[in-house]
Amino acid sequence: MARSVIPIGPYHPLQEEPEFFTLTVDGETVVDIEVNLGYNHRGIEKLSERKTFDQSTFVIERICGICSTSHPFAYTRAVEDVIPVEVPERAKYIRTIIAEGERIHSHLLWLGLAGHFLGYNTVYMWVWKLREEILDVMEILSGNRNNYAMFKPGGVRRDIKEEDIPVVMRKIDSIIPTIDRLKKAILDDPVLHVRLKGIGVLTKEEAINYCAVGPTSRASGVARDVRKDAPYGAYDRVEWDMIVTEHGDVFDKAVVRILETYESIKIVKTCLQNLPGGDIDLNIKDIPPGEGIGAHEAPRGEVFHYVRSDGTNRPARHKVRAPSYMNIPTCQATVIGETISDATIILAAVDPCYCCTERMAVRDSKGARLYDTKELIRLSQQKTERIKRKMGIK
Amino acid sequence: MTREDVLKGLQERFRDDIIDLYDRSHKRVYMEIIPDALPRVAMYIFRDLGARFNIASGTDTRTHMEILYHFSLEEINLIISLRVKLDREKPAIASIAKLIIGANWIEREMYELLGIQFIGHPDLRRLLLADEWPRGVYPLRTDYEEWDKSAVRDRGV
Amino acid sequence: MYIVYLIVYGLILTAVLGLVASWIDRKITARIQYRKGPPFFQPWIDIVKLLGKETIIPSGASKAVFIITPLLGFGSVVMVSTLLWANNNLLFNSFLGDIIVVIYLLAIPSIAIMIGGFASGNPLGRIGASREMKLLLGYELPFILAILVPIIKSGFALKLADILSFQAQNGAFALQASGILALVAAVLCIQAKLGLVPFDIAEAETEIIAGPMVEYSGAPLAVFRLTKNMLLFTLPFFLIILFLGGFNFDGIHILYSVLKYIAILLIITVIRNTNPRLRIDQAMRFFWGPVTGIAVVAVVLAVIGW
Amino acid sequence: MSLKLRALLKSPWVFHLSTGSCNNCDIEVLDCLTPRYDIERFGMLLAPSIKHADVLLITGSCNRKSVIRLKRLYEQAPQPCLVVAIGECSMSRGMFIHSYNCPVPLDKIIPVNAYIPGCPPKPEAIIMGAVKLIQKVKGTL
Repeated sequence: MARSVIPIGPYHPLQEEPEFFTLTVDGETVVDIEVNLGYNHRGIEKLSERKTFDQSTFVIERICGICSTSHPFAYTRAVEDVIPVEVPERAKYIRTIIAEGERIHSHLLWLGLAGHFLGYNTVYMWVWKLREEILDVMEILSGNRNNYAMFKPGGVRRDIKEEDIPVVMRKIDSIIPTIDRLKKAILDDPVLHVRLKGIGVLTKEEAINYCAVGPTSRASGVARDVRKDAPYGAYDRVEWDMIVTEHGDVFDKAVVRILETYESIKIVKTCLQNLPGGDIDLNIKDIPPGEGIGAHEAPRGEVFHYVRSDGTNRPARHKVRAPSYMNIPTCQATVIGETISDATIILAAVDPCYCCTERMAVRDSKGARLYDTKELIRLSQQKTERIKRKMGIK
Repeated sequence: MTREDVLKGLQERFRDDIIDLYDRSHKRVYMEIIPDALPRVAMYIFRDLGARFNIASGTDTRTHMEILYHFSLEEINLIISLRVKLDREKPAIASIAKLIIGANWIEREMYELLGIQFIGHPDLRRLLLADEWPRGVYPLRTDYEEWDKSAVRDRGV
Repeated sequence: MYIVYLIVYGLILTAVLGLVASWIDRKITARIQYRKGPPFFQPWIDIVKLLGKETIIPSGASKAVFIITPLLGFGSVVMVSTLLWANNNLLFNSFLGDIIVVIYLLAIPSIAIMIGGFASGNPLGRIGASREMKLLLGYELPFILAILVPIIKSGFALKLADILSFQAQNGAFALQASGILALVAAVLCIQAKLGLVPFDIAEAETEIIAGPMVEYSGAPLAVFRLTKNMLLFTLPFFLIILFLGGFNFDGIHILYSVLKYIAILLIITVIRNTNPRLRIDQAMRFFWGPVTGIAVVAVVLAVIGW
Repeated sequence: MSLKLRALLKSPWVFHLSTGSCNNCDIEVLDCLTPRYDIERFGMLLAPSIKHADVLLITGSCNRKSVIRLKRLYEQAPQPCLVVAIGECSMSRGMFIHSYNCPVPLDKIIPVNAYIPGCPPKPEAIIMGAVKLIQKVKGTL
């Protein structure tokens, strides 16, 4: 069967952000994959060098919509690492509550989209209907559905009012029965078992070699979680357990994410119950020259920020590494050999967040100049002819 | 495998490669090494200590070009950052992409945004910037200035 | 006289009922997903809007074939519905072997989609068309086996009129054991023929954009969608004639026939909303495995006489 | 107003296009489809392919690589096609105005019919924007 090249992207109903996978396909099985991004590159590192330490929290927050509090969390921890200073207790609890609330709505978002990718639109609608409840909770706590702007180097920008806590607790308790029903509906659905089990397997060695992070690596048995290994915020004051499974296929990645949602609900509730008093901000005045590293366990994996300050009130260098930067290359190991219909769900299983990883690289050797969908298609047709001729000659 | 064993092991094994070891806090260690010792030290940390390659961050200070390779050891909650200083005009260093697959992408990015040559990289090509971006213009350098005359920078308000 | 019949019954009535059926289908899907579905005239407005849009023919496509294929599918559906209506109302005595003509005509719309996909010159269209072909091979065998059952039960009559008259005397075939089994197999097959979710692998939206339809816009796309909607009415109507004794419109029977149709439409929509899309090889295994098994058992039972 | 245009306003098929956005606006656009804000009651569907699209929902501060695709896709969309800019980034590149990779704002590349401010705009704001767009095309704004 002649090989044909299937461009998925850059504009494709599968993803909301433009990323461009060129799958070289032999019949229905994927033979080669080429990742080509850069459609989201906004030069955020250069921008944050123009802004002061406080302003750049707002730029950092707009790196990614779904993990819009993970980046500021890691960034503020990096700035606090430069000075070495400790954040007050109440600020730690508020930070943990916001981070875990975001993890719940991010995992639910992925679950809905996974249902959508499988053509299972009923799950997509139910899960996103449930997600609206969490967005209401975040709106009560921080004033906006996402882009919460709660974080500040040295503490938190706004406090959680006492009268909001019972309302939030009632809303969170109201979603638990629905999540249980969804968990049963999804995890025991025989068709989903057939469709998700055993495909896109990432073995433990590959996860370590590719330095994968977050649920992608935890689904392959790599027990690494920044909240457990390097406890920060209120994570060591709340007992919760890390979810690790062994098979590493798409089904396990779904299981890890669903069970993590339960853990996050547990963390948010305990943090809300014993929220300590005290002030919420250190009012940092000046930042001495030096370097700082901050990491946070975002819904997709470990976010890493490196800040270097030269004594002025603007960062001299600000390096951002998003979790998907390490997880997307694993598609080399998981997609090749699968069929096209599985390739899309495997690419989505890593829960890629392309706007975080705007510094992605082309993995394949050919650097052909790529045009638009129509030209890409003509280009891929030419490529197919080349491949056919090459196959013919060989 | 406590923190002291790791540091002692590093010092004995690479005594002449290490320029200085700055033990900043129990969670952070900055180790400056000579550029051509990088593959050996990186291999030792990644393979034998079982650390995870976190990221490499290139910085263009006025005087020299500097790269920091961050490795994190989860078990003992330690981040080791290897610092390498290169000259500013023609920065070049051996690539560790063949040893650590995760490093392949960050090296391509530093090649494109900072102009650092990585010798032995499997396929060092441009990635994020568009094709009409002129060669030799590196946005993350301190002396970068706008080359696109048609860019609109005021809000027109 | 036949021409009038063709225009009134085959074209206009089926198009109206097809669009209403597609509205019911979208409304039930929305209600299952806690959503408020589209307004009543939505399918009509979609078709009118698409007719008004500009038609773009991709340069890589073969122009003539690209334009004609939708009409091919549309024509076959109109002819099928005329035949079915003609037999149902016993207006005139149709020719021997009209079931076989109906089976062939029902296969033409999916063949039209296939030709459209290949003609569009888009690799995604090509992949969609080849999937449609595999799917066609999958469900054609059990579909024909299921249709054999009413033929056998009504004494090997190859005429729709005879089947209808046989059922009128001694009760619909669906009441006997073999009739029910054959109906189950046939419903699953028309689910695939209509391209609804568990088997909409050809136009898997999230995998290969819109499959064969990716390059269609404006009028050809409107004709394709109208064909699909009319199929949504014609196929259940065909099953009702074979298994449930067709429609008759005198007095109380109007209610029964409407209920029969709504029942089958409900089954199709519920199947569509309760399971995800299968892969092409899983769908093939499903059709050649269990569904053909049911159809063969039904035929054996029919031959024995239950 | 011709029947064709009135039909277009009653069933505008939406095509979502992100040119370097932080995908907050994209998620809010998808939120409009979900049960609480369901836009299918106005007849809006998410069109799978650009050839089926009537309204282009553009989000993101147009970075250099996406602009090439944006122009091509705008040519491919069958006329009459409306363009809606969603969120701060697509209106005036918002916070990324000084970025070296986002040189030109959206309305200098393709004509834009409606702007929906907000970062991200709430689904209610997006639906209000759609209603205003329909009124504007009908001329009753």
